[in-house]
Formats: sequence, structure tokens, C-alpha cells
Amino acid sequence: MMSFLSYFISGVSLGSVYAIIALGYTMVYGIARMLNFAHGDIIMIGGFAIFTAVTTMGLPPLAGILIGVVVCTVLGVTIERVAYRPLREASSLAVLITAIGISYLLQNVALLIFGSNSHQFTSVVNLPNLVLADGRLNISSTTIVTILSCIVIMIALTTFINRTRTGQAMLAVSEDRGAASLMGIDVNKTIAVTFAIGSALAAIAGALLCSAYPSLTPYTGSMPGIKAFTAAVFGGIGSIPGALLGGIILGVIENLSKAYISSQLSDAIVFAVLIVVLLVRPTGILGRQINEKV
Amino acid sequence: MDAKRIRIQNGITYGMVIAFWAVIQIMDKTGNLSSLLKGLLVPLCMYAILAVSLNLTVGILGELSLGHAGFMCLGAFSGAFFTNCMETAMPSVGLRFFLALILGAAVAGVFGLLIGIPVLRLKGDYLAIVTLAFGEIIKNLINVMYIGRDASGFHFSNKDALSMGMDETGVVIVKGAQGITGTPRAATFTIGILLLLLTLFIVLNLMHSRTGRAIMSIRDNRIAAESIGINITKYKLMAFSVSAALAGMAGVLYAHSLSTLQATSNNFGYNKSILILVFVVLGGLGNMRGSIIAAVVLTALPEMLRGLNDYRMLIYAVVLIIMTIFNSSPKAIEMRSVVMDKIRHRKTAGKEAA
Amino acid sequence: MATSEVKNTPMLEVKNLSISFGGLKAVDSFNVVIEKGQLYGLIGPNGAGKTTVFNLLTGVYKPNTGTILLDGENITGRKTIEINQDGIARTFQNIRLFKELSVLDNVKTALHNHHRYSTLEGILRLPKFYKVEKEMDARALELLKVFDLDQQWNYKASNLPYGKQRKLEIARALATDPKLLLLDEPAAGMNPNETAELMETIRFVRDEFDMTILLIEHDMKLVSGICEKLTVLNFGQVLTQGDTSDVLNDKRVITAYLGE
Amino acid sequence: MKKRMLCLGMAVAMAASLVACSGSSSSSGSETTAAAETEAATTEAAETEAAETEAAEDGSFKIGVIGPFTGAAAAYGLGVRNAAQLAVDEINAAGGVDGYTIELNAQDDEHDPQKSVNAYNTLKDWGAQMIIGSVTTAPCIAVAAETAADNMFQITPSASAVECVANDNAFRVCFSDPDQGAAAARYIGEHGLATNVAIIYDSSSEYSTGIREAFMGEAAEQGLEIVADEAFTADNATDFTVQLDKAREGGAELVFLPIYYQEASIILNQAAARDFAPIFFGVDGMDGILTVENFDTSLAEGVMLLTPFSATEESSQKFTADYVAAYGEDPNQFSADAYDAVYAIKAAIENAAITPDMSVSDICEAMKVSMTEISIDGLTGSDMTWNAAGEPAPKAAKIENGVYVMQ
Repeated sequence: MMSFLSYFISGVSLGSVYAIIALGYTMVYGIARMLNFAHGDIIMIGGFAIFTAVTTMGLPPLAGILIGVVVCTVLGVTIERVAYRPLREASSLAVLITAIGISYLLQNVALLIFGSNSHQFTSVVNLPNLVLADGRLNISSTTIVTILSCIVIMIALTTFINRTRTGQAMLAVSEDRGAASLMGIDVNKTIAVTFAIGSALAAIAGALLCSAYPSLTPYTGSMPGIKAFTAAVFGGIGSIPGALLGGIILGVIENLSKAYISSQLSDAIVFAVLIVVLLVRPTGILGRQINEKV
Repeated sequence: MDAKRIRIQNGITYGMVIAFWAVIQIMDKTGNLSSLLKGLLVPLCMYAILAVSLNLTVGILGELSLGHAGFMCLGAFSGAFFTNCMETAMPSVGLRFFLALILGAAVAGVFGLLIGIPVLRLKGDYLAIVTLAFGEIIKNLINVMYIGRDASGFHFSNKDALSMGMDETGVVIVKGAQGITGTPRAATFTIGILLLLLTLFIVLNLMHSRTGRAIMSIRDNRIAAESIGINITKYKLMAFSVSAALAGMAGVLYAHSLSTLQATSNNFGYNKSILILVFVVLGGLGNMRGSIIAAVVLTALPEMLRGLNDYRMLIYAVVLIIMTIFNSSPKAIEMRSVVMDKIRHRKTAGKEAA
Repeated sequence: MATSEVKNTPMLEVKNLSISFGGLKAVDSFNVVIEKGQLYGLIGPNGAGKTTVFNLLTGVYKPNTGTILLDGENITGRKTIEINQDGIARTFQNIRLFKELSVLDNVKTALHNHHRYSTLEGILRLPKFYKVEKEMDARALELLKVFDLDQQWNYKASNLPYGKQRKLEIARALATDPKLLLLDEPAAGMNPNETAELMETIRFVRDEFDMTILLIEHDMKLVSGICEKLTVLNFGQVLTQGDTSDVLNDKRVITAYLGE
Repeated sequence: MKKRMLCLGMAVAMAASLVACSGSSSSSGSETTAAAETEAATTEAAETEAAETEAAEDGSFKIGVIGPFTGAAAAYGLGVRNAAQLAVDEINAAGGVDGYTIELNAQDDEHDPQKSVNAYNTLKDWGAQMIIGSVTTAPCIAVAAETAADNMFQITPSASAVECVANDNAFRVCFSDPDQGAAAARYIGEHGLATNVAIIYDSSSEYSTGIREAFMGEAAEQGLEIVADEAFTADNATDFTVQLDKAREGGAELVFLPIYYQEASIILNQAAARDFAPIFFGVDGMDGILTVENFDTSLAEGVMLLTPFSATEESSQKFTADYVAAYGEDPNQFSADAYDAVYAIKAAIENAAITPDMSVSDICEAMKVSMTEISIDGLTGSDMTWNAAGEPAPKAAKIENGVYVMQ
């Protein structure tokens, strides 16, 4: 039982990292209607920014995260302006391809600057572990912080979207871009803000990802990125609670199947579950069902 | 009616491929063919086949698939497995390769059908992620698959070679992550070109036939297609599995061009599927000639950039972004047409003056 | 103008047709009888459930209750493609052409089930392919000529002007060789000249192809000009039905349109 | 029209690529064409090219290096490239090999077999006479088939599967996977380190699965009990908590890690975070764990590994210092292997009095014999000798106070 709990908790921890990344995916998809395949690589850049600030320059972790957030936000907005905005009216496939190009670009820039060797990330969380049940259950502090930040971010995002003018503008743009612009909403600005928020989230995700799994290379972001994308689809892409739910379920399934079925096939199992879920609910767990009007 | 126009267009496409073959042959005979280019020829054919076949799904059927590399993987492994298994029974490498091509295509096609039945009900990005998932599952399963053969027949395991419990005559053919090694390198450029022509023949003729129109009508308007009695499921599956089968064939070609075959993320992961999608999108959806050209250019590009050393993948990424924007951005398209108009204007003006 | 002979089985007989979406009865006990060769109109204010009736007739939705008899045959609950093969073809309120295909190919696609060769014959370009394609070309051009579209056969469908797109949609529907043609607001977005021309075409189709036509329309000039009988739908229910002139003079119809 | 224009543009690009790819024919690779081929190179590269061209006139050996310099495996390839360059610079500065200098040309294969063959062909066009590479296993097997066909001498620093050196023209510096796996189990058994052993391996890596398989075989002989046999794949190489928990539950006293140091560093980290402290036993891929930037070396305290290379030995210390001075980072196992590969080539050339004007095939024939006759003291072993597939014996080391202590 204890071991099950332990697997479950580490699954939730892994899942919350997926969830934070997935939040970024879902935000951008929901509002700009594009799959930002470079999101994972923005996380990697965030990781390196924080690494440089904390380890190389010796700044405190919080300052490091702040620098990471700033770097990623600027980067995200720049990428949106230079690479995605010119394609706003083009087919979604074209945008997908540029996003892939950006992803290659970021990886190779990082490779040139930071080299290919793995960098050991110093955890930004510096608290003692939580030991329960006479030491049979040991929950690392990073896990707790990750889960908590994930919940806080989700609540903050939901509040932001529902309570602020900018948030409402985002909703309007996601519903109908044309109508929103007729209502006097600056679509370009709204999408830029979306990218800014998504990228800031990426920096935080980078900090937590690298704290929990402390190896940083130029390719650190790509696989968690694709898993988080899966999580976002799983939960219903475009839905903020869906991203949280999808991420956590994905993490738990991954770890439980590693523990009880096969550690070699855990990815296959995760993907198989995804397929089954989508066949039953074609737009994900919390996704809106869209019926085509005839 | 427009049979003539189509025949001319297709003729140009076939002609381009044949001309490419002829130029290479001449270069080879005159000793102007570098080793690098020689080594690239089979991969170029393979990527062209993959791009054309994926264009059938993405451009003609209009469904986004990110699992094309999975089908290629299936074809590669079943083909290589066959060639290695039949070594004693069939001494002729050519014959084994030929049969492997058919087998690989058939296996991938059947899987395309099996996977297509449930997933083609999904749409857009959801279909994309599910096909990606299938590709990853295929790769994952092959990575834990061990198949060996001894005097008493075939042995399987999903753990390791030891647990198959073979006797001393046993030979491990598929070794999990270590894959299949020692496949004869039977793939040649001429075979590659013939397979590319075959792919083009199938895809182009399919496109410009009753079946092709049905498939394109589904792409353009599913509801209207249904209303005029087109069997949506049937034609979706047909396009999807033909596309998968051709990818499987390309996989067999791949397996027989290298002496080693492993199901790594590099070879058969979603990144490879995306790479092929890049060819299709940059070549133009539904434009088979464009797919071939894009596949050739973008495969040769990183090799051409070798002189840039550490900067080459960086430049490749930049070129990719710029090409896409130039190709698809409304503003760039407008600019291009303005420039084109000017050129045309000057031409006609010049003619008038003369 | 009226059909000359009386036939025994009506072309379409709908009894007690109902469907609800989330508790709301979109169509409630809908009944209609359409004789062979009739030009029948279905009118009513926006949201009355007219298009839903079309969707029920063509199998897009499955009815909760009721039966649909086409030429005496029960087609209730069948799939859209089966119903098309049984003999109902339709057009759409928001035009649904195969945009990237040529005008000719739009019609040829609709000939799919009548002029057949196998996929393999198509890929291998066997003689049957050429023979059947030739037949299809001839037939499609014939249909396009009816709608004065034959000169533009090689245009991309989305490049046609709006009025012609509507016509192409009708031509495409006719190509499936239906017994009953459903037209969903064929005159929407047309100017008076185009509408007048359309009326001629619809009449011509009825006479030339011996077609039974059910159409939804808001343009009263068109409705009163060509429909022989009308059914008025309001809030999913049949308000009244009968001969065109009687129905249009019915007070309840005017109230339904103009409000209380 | 637009599409057609694009097609045209791309067709032009294709034609250009053809021309560029076919700069020179393989056999008669004249120096000028080779230089022209890399016209777009950075100035630095262009300068060395020019220097090399000059040297080539009085004769120099052209050695090609193939490895991953980009992509997830770049750390290994770059380690090899840098160390090989270092060795070549040393040799050239000291008067070369029998008076001939060595030219080095390194090509990226992105850890992909097909790209590796492309890299090899590029090197052939450049006029390579010998190959160091490929660095990783699958690409190496692919390239081995090509070198065998061309009869070109090949020595891989680090590709460890048996098939990599199956042909008689191919040699290697590192251990083979089966040797290493068996040696690890034997060492554990003979030294009584543990009886309950857990394994965490990368099931998507041919290197890791190969060692594991041999380890399992030998472990049974040694009476070791495998209490947990857990895998991960390259795609989920971030979270090892489940594997560690299972090892702990099974009562493992020792965890065998036949994996590379990047993953190992995370495993050590996560094990420490959950207060799990068995003996960790690695293989040569573990070497380099102390070079991970910002790695808390106290985590690696007590970790044991099989390695032929030790950064503390005298010869190694000089190499490490030079390497750091040149590249600003510590060398790893791959670097040491590559460094030795260059010196092995040098020794073999000198032994057989090979000259650069010999044909590729003649060089290869001479090298094949010569390699089995030489004995060198390298970073990865003293008295290293080769038979047709000769491989040096692994040594065990323990990390104490952040440095290797040979056992």
C-alpha cells in the first residue's frame, strides 16, 4: 500500500510538471489556434536562463526564476512577432512548420552557447523532505512545491481570464477572431499577451522540471514538451482545468504502468490510454464537444 | 475532359524523376559523382516516396497524420526480418528484397487499415496526436521485441534474448533495441527511382480517378460528400492505408540501404514524421511534384551545409522558417505576385517594343 | 402548371416525425405528403426547424419518432449515403461545394455511384477507366449545360460567382439521379434577376427531369411563383399546409412571420 | 502560377545542391576541390584547411572523424572530436608521424546511421585514408559496412556492440558490450559486493541492452540475485523514482547502471532525494559523471564503475589539463578513447612504415597487420594490444572525495 502511495505521489509530481507545460500549450492553442511545438524549447531556454543566473552568477533562486520569466517572456513575444504573426492568416499547417523551425533553432542556439554536456540544475526548492508513516513514505519537497505551484497557477490563470479585461479579450479572440476585432479588440495585442503569459509559464515550468529532474541539455525540453502536448489533448486542448487534469492523469498512468506493468512499455501504455480516451471522447476529457452544423 | 492537361502535368513529374535518374547515370559514368551524392541517392528516393505518400493523406485526404514514420518502421522491420529469415531458403538477394518490398508494404498497409478504422473518426489536431501516439507505440513495441529462430522454429520474447530459451543452433534475428543487423544492402539508386515512379504512378492515377475524386470530395466537404452518396469511411481508409503501404515500402528500401536497423527516436520517432510533413507542406499540399522537390532539397540541404560545421543545423532551421514564411504568409504571397506582375509587364513591354 | 396525372403512391410521405435536442422539441409531429412531380415549399420563420426537417429526411439526424416513406419504401433511420442511393439529393443553406475541385469534377464526383469502375482499374488505367470516364464527362457536361455552366467546366468551384455556385450545387445533386430533390434556400443571397432566372431553372428541372422538388425558401416571390403546395412550420410544428395561395392568405401565417 | 514559381525555385535549388554535392570524384580528390567544397566554412576552419593543404604537399595522413556533434548524443561526439584534434595537434607539433603530419576532418552524423554514411561519404570525397568512428553503435555498424566495402581502415573509439568491429578492417578502443557486462557481474561476484542486485537500464539503447544481457548471463554464474530489472527509454529518461522504489522494495544492495552518465546523474540525485543509498555500479558510460556541470559530486561518493580511463593517473592528468585548457570543459571517457585511437593509429603507422602516398586499400591492409603487432600505453590502459578484435580489460574504480580511486 505504501509503495502504491509512493508511486502514485511521484506520478502526481511528474504529472504536475506535465500539467504546467500543458497549461502553456493549451493557452496558446485555445487563443491563437496554433500548436506551438517550440514550447518545450522555450522551457529549455528558461532552464538555462535560471541556471546561468543561479549557478554561474550566484543569484538567489527567486531572482533566478524572475530572470528566467523575463527572458522567456521576451523570447516568446519576439518569436510570435517574427515567426508566427506573418502567418496569422495562413494555413495552420504552415504555422506548425515554422514552430518546428523555431524549435530546431532554439535547440541549436542553446547547443552553440551552452554546449552539449549535461548541466546539473540546482533545485530552486531548498526545503526538507516530507517523511510520513515512519519513513516508509518519503515525499520530496520539490514534489510538494511542484504540485502546489501547479494549482496556484491554474487558479491564477482562471481568475485572470474570467476577471480581467485582457482575459475577457482573450476569450473573445478564442471564440471568434473576426468578431472580436469588430468589437474593437486588438487581436494582435491579445495574442501577443497570450504568448507572453504562455512563455512566462514556460520559465516556471523550466524551473520546476529541472528541479525535479536535474539534468539540463539543449534537448531537455523536447520530450516533456511532446508529453505535455499529449496531456493537453488528453484533457481537452483549450481547456485550462483540462490541461491540469490531463497532465496529472498522464503522469500517474506513466508511473503506475512503470511500476506494475512494464517499465519498458510505459510510454506505449500512456499513448494507448490516450487513444482510447480520444475514441470515447473525441475532444478530450474536458474538451468542448463541437457538432458540425449542417 | 481535362485528361490532356493532367497527362501533361503528370508527364512533367515523371519526366523530372527520369531526368534526374539520367543525369545521375551520366555523372556516374563520367566519374563526376561524389561519394556523398552517391550515398545520398537512395535516401533521396526514400524521402521522396515518403513525402508523396504522406501527401496522399495530408494533401488529398486532408487529414493531418504525424505517424507516418511508424508505418515506415513497420515496413522496414517486416522487410528486413523477411530478408534475414529467408537467407538460406532463398539465396538470391534480389528476389528476397523484391518479396520483402511487397511484404513490408502489405504489413504497413494492413496496419494502416487496422489503425485507421478507429482513429479516422477523429479530426484535425486530435487525429494528429493519435497518429503520433500510434507511431510511438509501434516504435516502443519493436524496441522490446526479440525474435529468434533455432532448429525447433521461431521464438519470441518481450524481455530479452536469453528468455527465448533457444538451443545452440539459435540465431537471434530481431534483438530488441539492438534491432536487426546484417541486412544485405540491396537497395540501389535505380531500384529507388523505380519505386518512386511506382509510387507516383499509384498516387497520381488514384488522384485522377473516380476514387481520387471521392477522396478529395471528403477533404473539401465531408457533409456534402455524404449527401451525394460517397462512403466516407471506405475512402478515408483506402487513402490512409495506401499511404501507409507506400510508407512501408519506403521503409523496406531504408532497411536494405543500411546494414543496421534500429527503432530509435531518430529513425522512426515523431520527429521523422514531422520531417516528412515539412516536405509535404513546403512542397504544397496535393502537389506531388512539389513534395519530391522539397524532399530532395531539404534532404540535401544539411549535407550541403556541412562546410558550416557547428552552424549547419542552425542555418537549416533559419532556412526552414524563412521558406515557410515566404511560401505561406499572405503578405509574402502578395509581394511575390506584385514582383511577378512587374516582370511579366516588363516582358510584354519588351515584346511590344521589339 | 399542376401535375397532369394523379399517381397512387406519393413520392414522399412523412408521418409523425419528431426529434428533440436536449429536451427542446426541434421538430414535433411533422407530417407531409408530396405527390410525384410536385413542387412543394417548406416555409416558416427563422429557427422554425425547416433545415432540421431536411436533416431528418436525409439521415443526418435520426428521428425520435415517426416514419419516412420514399416512393412507398420506408427509409426511416437509414444512413445519409443510403438515403442518397434510395433517391433523395439535397443542396445546403450555406453552400457546400468541393471548393478545390473543378466545376466538372464536382458533378463527376456525384456520378460516383452510377458510373463505376474499381480503384484498381483506375490506378492501372485499364480500358474500362477510359470508357467510363468518357461517359461521366458526357453526362456531367450535359447537366452543366442545363445550368449554363458548361463554359466554365474547368473553373475551380470556389472561383465561380455566388449565383453560379448555387446552381452548381443543384447540378451536383441532380447528378446522383434522385427521385426527390431538396433545395435549402436556393435563392439566398441572389438579386431579383438571378432569382427570376433561378425560378425558371427550377421549373425546367422539374419538367425536364420529371423531378419532385421540396424547397425551403424565405423569398415569398419565389415561393408563390413556383410552389404548388406549402407547409408552414413554426416552433417545430406544422402551422398549416395546403395550396400555396390558401396558405399565404392564412392569417396565422402572417402572424407567425410578423409576430403578434 | 505561384505554385509553379515556387516549384521552379526549388528545382533550381535542387540543381544547385546536385552541383555542390558532386564537387569532386572520390578517387582523385585534389586538394583544391576539397578546399573549394568547404568554401562556406568559418574563417577558422578555412585557415586550418589552408594550412593542411600546404602540409599535404609534402605528404600528410588524412583521417576522418565521424560522430554526433548535434542532437541528444552530441556530448559523446564532441568529446571525441575535441580529443582527436588535441592528439593530432600534439603529434603534429612534435614532428608528426614519421615526419608526416596528420590532417583531421570531423563530420556530424547526428547519431543517425544514414547520416553517418553521408558523413563517411563526405570524408571519402575529402580524401580520407582512415576513419576514427563512428562514435555511437548503430551508426558505426552502418559505416562499418561501407568501410569494409571500400577496404578503408576504421577504428572506433567508443562503439561497443560486437557487430561494430565484425569486419577485419575495423578495430576499437573501448570494451565490447558483452565483455563489459560479464566483467561487471564477475567483479561484483568475486569481490562480494552484493548478492541482491537491481538493474536500471535503457531499453531503447543498444549499448545498454547489450551490457545488461551479458550481465544477466554472468550474474547467474556468480550467484547474484536480480531483485529488480527495470527499464526506461530515451523518451522517458527524466523520472526514475519508480525504478528506484522497486529496487529498494526488492532489497537491492547494489544497483547496476549500464547507462550513460547523464541519466545516471539524475538517478543519483533522485535516489538521494528519497534517502536510498545502495552501492551504485556503473560501466564506462558512467565515466564523465564528475564532469556534469554543477553536479554535486558528493552524490557520486562511493559510486563504482568500470573504466579503462582514470582522470587521476599521471598521463591522464596531463591530458585532462590540456583538454580543459583547449576546450574549457572536462574530457570524458569518449575523449580518452579518441585520444588513444589517434595514438594507436600513429603507433601502427610507424610500426608498418606506412606513407601517405599509399592507396587507401594498401594502408588498410598494412594497418590490419600492424594493429595486431603494436602495444601502446594509453589513457585507457597500459600495454594495450589488439588482435583481430582485441579489446583491453576493464578496471574498476570507486569515486572517493570526488575523484576516482582505482580498485
